[in-house]
Amino acid sequence: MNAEALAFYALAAMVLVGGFLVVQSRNLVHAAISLVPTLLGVAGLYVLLNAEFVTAIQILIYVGAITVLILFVILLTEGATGLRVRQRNEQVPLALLVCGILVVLFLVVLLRVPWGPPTGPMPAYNPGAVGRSFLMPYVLAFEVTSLVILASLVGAIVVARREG
Amino acid sequence: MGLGGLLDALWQVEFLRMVVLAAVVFTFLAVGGPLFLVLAERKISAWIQARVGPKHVGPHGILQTVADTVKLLQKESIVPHRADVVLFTAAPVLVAVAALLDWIVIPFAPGVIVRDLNVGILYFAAVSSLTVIGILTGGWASNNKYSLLGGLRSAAQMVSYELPLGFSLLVVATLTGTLSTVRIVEAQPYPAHFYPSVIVAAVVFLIAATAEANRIPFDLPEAEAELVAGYFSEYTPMRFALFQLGEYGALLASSALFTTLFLGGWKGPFALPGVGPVVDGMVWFLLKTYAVVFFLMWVRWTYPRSRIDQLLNVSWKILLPVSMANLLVAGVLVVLG
Amino acid sequence: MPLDWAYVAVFALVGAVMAVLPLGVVWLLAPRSQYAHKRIPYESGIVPFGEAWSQFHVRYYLFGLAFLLFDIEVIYIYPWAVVLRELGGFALVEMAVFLGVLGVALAYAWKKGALEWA
Amino acid sequence: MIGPAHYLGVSALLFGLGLYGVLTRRNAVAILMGIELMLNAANINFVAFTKFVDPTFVRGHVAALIVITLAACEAVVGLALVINAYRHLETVNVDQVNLMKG
Repeated sequence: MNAEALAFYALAAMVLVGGFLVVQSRNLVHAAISLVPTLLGVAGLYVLLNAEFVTAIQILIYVGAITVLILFVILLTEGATGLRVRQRNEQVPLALLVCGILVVLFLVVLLRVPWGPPTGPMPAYNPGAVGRSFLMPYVLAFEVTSLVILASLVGAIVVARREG
Repeated sequence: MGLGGLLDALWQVEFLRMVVLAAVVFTFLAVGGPLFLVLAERKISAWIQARVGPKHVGPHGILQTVADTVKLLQKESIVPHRADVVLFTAAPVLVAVAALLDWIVIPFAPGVIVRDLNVGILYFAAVSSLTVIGILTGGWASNNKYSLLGGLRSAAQMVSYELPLGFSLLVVATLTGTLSTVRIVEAQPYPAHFYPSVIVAAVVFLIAATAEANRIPFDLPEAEAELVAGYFSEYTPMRFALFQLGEYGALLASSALFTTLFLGGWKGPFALPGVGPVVDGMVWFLLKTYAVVFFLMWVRWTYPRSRIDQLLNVSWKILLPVSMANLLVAGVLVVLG
Repeated sequence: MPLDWAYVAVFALVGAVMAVLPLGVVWLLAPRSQYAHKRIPYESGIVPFGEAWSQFHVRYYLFGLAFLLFDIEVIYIYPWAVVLRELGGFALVEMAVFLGVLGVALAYAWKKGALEWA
Repeated sequence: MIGPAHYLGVSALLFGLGLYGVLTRRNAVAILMGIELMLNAANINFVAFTKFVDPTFVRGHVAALIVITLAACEAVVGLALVINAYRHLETVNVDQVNLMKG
């Protein structure tokens, strides 16, 4: 086992244990804080996949912004007072069955796929490669996302502020 | 196979280097951060307010913070009733670690940098944003209304100022065409570049960095008359000291980044005689960084505290639109050459 | 490149250990007294009532959402910044349109009073 | 040697965890956190495919970045709905929010 494998297994464990805590914690604040190691573990996997820019964005946006917003809302609504409330619905056995079958199916499929070599080398300078992609072939997606951001800002303000 | 067989020899050397460097930078952060800055702050505030300041421990009181640290080590550690002990401890550790991680991309002198990351300044913004989670967690885990309210206010303020700060970094990235801190320093004309958009970005950065470090006129989260001491009200000796380490560490890191982005980093007006480029660079770099810190302290002890609505207005209605426009101006400057 | 981030990981671990060490020293040196009133959360001398985690005003959320939506712009601006020199005027126009739309978003939030602390 | 199957395996397990959270949680914010886990699982796939299958234009990275953007937009709107529901109905448990049943 080399350093890469060691790092991979450590990060995978971090992601999965963190993810387990996110879905399992009764206390929602704990669940939200468990998102932090999970998302940082995913960022670590991106490092191993040579996606430096996505790694930094994952930390900045997912960990530093989305998690903060989720924590805000938990503190604004029920917080830990939800401890006295039942946190799960009646679908637990069914959900376990569905998720179990789905995961087994995924694993079977991906173990049977013959993985060939990649079609080319990774570009050397990652942020530059991403920038060229955004401004050349995917320029439409780039512009449309700004409209999506505008739309969700308008929607969220209208919904969150409506009184009465 | 034992662990020694798992990692080849080169990797072990590299790993040792990482651990030693981390320990060295942490020590620098603790000594150059709270240990020195708390003393400096007390001396400077005393000077501004025509007082004497600490003077009994050591000559001119320079050992005051050392004595304080020894005192803190012996103080009882109190965890509030029904607080969440694990998160209560993890929060200040996270804040301190985030401040430490900032330093990885700060170049002290030519070649003296922990790692010159490709995504340098973006990385800096990313790890600094982790502080917010530590503060929210600490405020919640204390099981105290004031702490939680202080934590929420602090978080609202920090996220509001993260945006103009991020845009200032983007202006520099646009003008230099790189995210690496080392290449940003190299690309800067010295003594300073006189692009108007750089000056605007520098001013915005300075205001936002003061707010990010929760300092007067932006220290609402710990407005003691309203909120006791803010998110760290319930924190006693060492956990409190870790928050202090995080706060002063972040202050020092912002000043260092300001030096790197706008003041030419390690470049000095003249080469010091008889020392190599490394020592020369480090001397100039530290001089400039501490000058920025001094400036921020001067502001802190000169201005009164503002109200939270004023503070958020400054960020959202002045700094953010200005920096968005400024970014476009920078883009035009780059395209026109 | 992954080596850079290995430094980040090791720094985080070493930093956490070095931050916890003084807590161990405190645990060894500091006195401990069992005295229940000492652990009551400090609320200016009044005995606390109710939960600390009661609800707060929605305005925190409004600032949170505006922050998040303006923060994700950097995903697009950083790559743009590093290739602007190479792609020139076309890229500049693209970014002007992008920032124009977001300027509209800011103006909307401003006009709707989502940026007021009230 | 760590290959594509390793990353996709982690991603499949994470997706399963997220789906389980979505299906069984009653609290709307907790459901949202489950969705975030599933989106992250998808992103691991995108980035892994970029390295192991097709690095042209780093398409997978672009997709992952757009997914992150949309995740943020979705979280903002979803949480606004949660806050609105909480204010009107004083609950954020989705099985109690059933005004449409009439």
